[in-house]
Amino acid sequence: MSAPVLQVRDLQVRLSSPRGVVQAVRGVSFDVEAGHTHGIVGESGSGKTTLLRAILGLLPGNATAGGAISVSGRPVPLAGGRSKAVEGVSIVFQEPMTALNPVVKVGRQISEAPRHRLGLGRRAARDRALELMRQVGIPDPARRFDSYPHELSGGLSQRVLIAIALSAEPKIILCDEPTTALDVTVQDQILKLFSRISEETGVAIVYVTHDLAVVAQTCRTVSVMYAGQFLESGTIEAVFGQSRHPYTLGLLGAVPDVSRGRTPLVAIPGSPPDLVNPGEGCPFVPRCSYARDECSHGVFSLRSVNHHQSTACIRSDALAGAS
Amino acid sequence: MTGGPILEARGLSKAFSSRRSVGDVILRRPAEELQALQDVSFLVGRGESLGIVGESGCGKSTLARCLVGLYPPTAGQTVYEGKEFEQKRSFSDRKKIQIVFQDPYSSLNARMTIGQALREVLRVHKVVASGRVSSRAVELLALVGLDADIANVYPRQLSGGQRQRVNIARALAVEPEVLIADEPVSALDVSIQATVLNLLASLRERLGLTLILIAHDLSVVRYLCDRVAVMYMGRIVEIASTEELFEDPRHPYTQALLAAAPSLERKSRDDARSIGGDPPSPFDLPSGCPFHPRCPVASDHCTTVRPPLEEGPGDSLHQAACHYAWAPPAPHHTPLTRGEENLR
Amino acid sequence: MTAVSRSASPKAARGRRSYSLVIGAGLLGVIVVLAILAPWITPYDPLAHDLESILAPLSSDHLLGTDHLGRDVWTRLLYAARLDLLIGVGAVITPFVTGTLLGAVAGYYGGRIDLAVSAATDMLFAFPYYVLIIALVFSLGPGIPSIFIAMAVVAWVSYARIVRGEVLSARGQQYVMAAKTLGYSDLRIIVRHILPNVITQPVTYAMSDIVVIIVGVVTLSYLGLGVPPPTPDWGSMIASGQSYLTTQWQLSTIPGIAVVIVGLAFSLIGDGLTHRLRPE
Amino acid sequence: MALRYFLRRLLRMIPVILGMTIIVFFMIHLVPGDPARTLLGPRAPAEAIEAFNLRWGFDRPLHEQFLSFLGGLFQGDLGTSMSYNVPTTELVSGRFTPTLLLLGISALFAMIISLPLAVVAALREERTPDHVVRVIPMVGLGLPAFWVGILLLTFVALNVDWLPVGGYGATWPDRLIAMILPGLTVAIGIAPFTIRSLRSSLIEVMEADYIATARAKGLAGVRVLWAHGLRNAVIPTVTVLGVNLGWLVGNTLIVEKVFALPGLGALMIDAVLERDFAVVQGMALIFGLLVVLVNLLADVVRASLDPRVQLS
Repeated sequence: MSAPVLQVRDLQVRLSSPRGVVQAVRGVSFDVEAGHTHGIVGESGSGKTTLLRAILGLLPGNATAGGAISVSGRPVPLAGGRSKAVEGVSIVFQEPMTALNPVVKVGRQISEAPRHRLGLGRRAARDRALELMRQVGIPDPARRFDSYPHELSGGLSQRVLIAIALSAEPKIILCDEPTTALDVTVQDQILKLFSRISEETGVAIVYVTHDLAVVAQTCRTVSVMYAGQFLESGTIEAVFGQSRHPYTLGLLGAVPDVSRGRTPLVAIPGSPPDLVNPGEGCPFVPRCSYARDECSHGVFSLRSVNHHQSTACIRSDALAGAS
Repeated sequence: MTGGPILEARGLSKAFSSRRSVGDVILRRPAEELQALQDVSFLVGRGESLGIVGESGCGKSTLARCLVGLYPPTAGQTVYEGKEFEQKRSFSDRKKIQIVFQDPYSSLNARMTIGQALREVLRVHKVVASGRVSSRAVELLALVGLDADIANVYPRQLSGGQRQRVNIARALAVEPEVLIADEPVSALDVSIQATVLNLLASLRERLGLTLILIAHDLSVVRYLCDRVAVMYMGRIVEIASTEELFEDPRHPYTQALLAAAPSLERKSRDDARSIGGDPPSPFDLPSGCPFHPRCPVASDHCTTVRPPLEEGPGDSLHQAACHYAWAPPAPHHTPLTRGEENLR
Repeated sequence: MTAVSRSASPKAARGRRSYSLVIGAGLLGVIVVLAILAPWITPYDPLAHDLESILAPLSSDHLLGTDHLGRDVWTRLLYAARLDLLIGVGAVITPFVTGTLLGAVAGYYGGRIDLAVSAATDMLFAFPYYVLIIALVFSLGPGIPSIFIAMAVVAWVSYARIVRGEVLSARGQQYVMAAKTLGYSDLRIIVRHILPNVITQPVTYAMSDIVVIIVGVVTLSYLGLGVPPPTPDWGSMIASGQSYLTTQWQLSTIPGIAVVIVGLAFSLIGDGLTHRLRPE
Repeated sequence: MALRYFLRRLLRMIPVILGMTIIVFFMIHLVPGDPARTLLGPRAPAEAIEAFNLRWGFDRPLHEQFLSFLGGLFQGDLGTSMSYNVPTTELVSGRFTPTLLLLGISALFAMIISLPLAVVAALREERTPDHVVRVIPMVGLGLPAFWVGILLLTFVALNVDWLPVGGYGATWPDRLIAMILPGLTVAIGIAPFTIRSLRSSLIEVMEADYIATARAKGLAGVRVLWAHGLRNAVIPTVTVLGVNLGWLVGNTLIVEKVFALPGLGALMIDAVLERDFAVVQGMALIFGLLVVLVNLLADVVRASLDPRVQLS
């Protein structure tokens, strides 16, 4: 096993707000190796976006963070505010239209990092940009170089964004719901592009989404995030096939799937906890049908149940046969 | 189709034109036109649930808004129990079809409590005697599984799922026979979606509602609908019973949609059927079959002649608008050559 | 998206802005009380000449000195506040109502009505504010009624523009579409549903409009087109004090500062209201 | 593309200008009462009034008067001054330069004042510098331009040797120096709008995803702010400047009077005070046209900054 490019250890992020301190990320640890694609599944408010911002070194000014993040062995500064972006980490956002600067030609946006950070000359930077555009499947790059973002379709914009992400020669690309705003047929193309890129360049991908099916299609491993914590982690087959956490099981039973017909859906009752005063114990307790008294006390963190999988549920044995 | 037909779309078309400025009017410059909906026809049976799927910009929301009378169609009619609605729908006709919108956050008036919103509908339509308005409002809340004390609360104090229930309750307040749900769960968190979908299913059963479900998500339609229509660039390209459509799609676009839809269970992808390119601009539709620039089986014929929506042999309920839907292309058929753009 | 990280700032802002509402209202309250109680606060008559004490410096007798006719500046300042505030607040009402209604109708119905209202606002808006006001006052003749009419003719345009834009975007919102599908009448939709949701904008704009009107009245008076002398008004006070500015700095400076303080009070109130009235 | 956009904007101005002409004419003519009485005084003899009406065409029906006014306009005739008995156009010539110069310099000053303040406020949002900057527009809105002008004249110009106490120089360097205080006065009037707009759009822009994209590229903070932040934030401010041009130009009117600049504004105010009917009418129209033209300029600037504009 090669050394992981991304290591996150016991990451804690608190965001101050007038209501109190929001504990957005509560003790998250994981590794991603080069060439791997790791999925993080969570609902809105689960802390997944804050987690990505922390890895990028772009936490907002009202954040305080603890724990450690390192990229290729070098630590990422966690101090809140305007820490310089971590070299080697790129991001692809959900809305390609808002993630591209509307008044700058797309070619210039792609060649900017090669020119101003990697120190290439004007010509060389342009050539590099054209090469990247070809790599992400933008037809007729020389013509598209001078386009403005509003002249491109959603799919093409997302390709441009991926080219920008690649332009800084990253070790890791973070993807924040990169296909949620796209049509299904275009989403399919972009997902394939991600797999090709990770194969060709060996870049590691962290793919954050709420869509279980997308993760199942793209990732090798997955973590399920809830209330700022990872509740379950492991290979796709293990986590989605033999889940060992009631929340994962609940999600799997609550979303309709194209391949399944009318298998009745079972909704998860209740709603996620308030992260201002989350209290101790397992965060899923109020919504969990397996919960016992002991679930409401103590600290819950991932422990491995087998080679492929770890869970935060202390009653995972009871679930072994449930899925 | 369950029961007889209750609602029919008869050749519905809707074009939008851009706003014209004073200068444009003086110069007699025509507005730009966008054909959002073109010649859409279908029948919905009483108590049936029909799904309408397609990608963004395919005209499905425009269709919903034409059906409820929000937009007057540029051509065609909405026929209800055999009678055409008038262009400007009458007060009592408005009640018959109701709609639940996608965005639970903007579909409620932020300045009214939930109770005020519900009582307003009941009063305006005189659904119940004025003394019964408040208790009926509480009954409606109970119908969608909400507590009575929700009535005193403003929308901002509710979660997305709760708001969507309120929207459903408000739509049901006028006792419509047809309920249209326009992307009812796409703005909701995944763990909440099931509660709203299950609510729609159970209401349909309990109240004998006819349901038209608009969605971009095939899985939602498959879960809830008896029949499904697939739309592309303002037209219906295929319509069939849910089972038929998912098991034996005939239109290459439907096939591509199904192939592209991510699923938990299917790990190996059906690459042969997936398509490249983006949907064309609605201002500048391709000639012939609107799908031909992206279609893997298109021929020269498809670039000039638009295929009509035709029934399959022996199955009058399965219709597709493709020259090759029921008769595969001849062996010497050469697919269109096209640029790199469409291949990758 | 960044929901978690961003939820922090608007609420913080809300707390602080209520602060600005309190300060603004307090400031305005003090000014209004002083203006109302003017006859009891000062022993002088704002119009009475006192040739014994012309251009008197600040003293305990004359808090802010006297002007070139020996009138007590502090007294005139208070009486001017009565008039200028009354004109400012009074002149805002008619344009607020007409502009809001016209804008709402134009935005909601679109079509020809909208074309007409938009054309009118575009054309009136093209004239510089002071050019319009001055031309109108010129043809109506100087005086307070002319000022009222001129302000009403000019100011409705801003309200119509603001409300039209807001209504136009509200018309595309789903709560309005929902109201339409429920068969509500246009009147009900505009009055009960749209206006309560868009009224914040014209209301907060009215606060700054009051300031603009007061500054306008003061400017007209300075030019000799506004409040006719000897009625006390901040503008004519500044004008008459201008010649003595190098020796008696307070004559022109103090009335100007009064205008600025009133302006600040209304701006603070407007700023606070923006956030207090926001539905979410 | 740019040229077509410009031409289209130009075409769209025609009905606006026509409408403005109507407004100006009727604003002056629909006044209650008799202009001759207003002008000559209530005790003027009847013959004088009749002669006056004949001389200025007030005896003719209103629509005829309007048509002859319009006809005159097409021949470049703005009417004849009642006080000087010369064509208004003659009075106007030579008065454009000071006004345009003042406008340009004020717009420049407004940007110079606004830019650093807005940047400081936006980058320190909700902290002390921001609170201070946020109060500036609130104070600025209530500042009467003439009062600021008077104070600057008395307390600055009188104490600084090289600044003239009003008036307009004979040579270009003198003229530019003469514009400093008036320009500053007008700029203080417009700055509340631009500071507020620039601050809020900069805050919005700096929270946009594309700023995060730019940061994630590893670019230096200054480059992100300049190439990605300000370039976008300035666009709405140009619009705000354009929309508030009426305010800006209106302030020059007053400021020209205070600083004794021989510009269009001073001419109009003098005409008002002398009750010179025709000149007031002509000047109102000229000012309207001026605003429309400068607005067009603002639109062209915006179009050159924002590639999305030309589409709409």
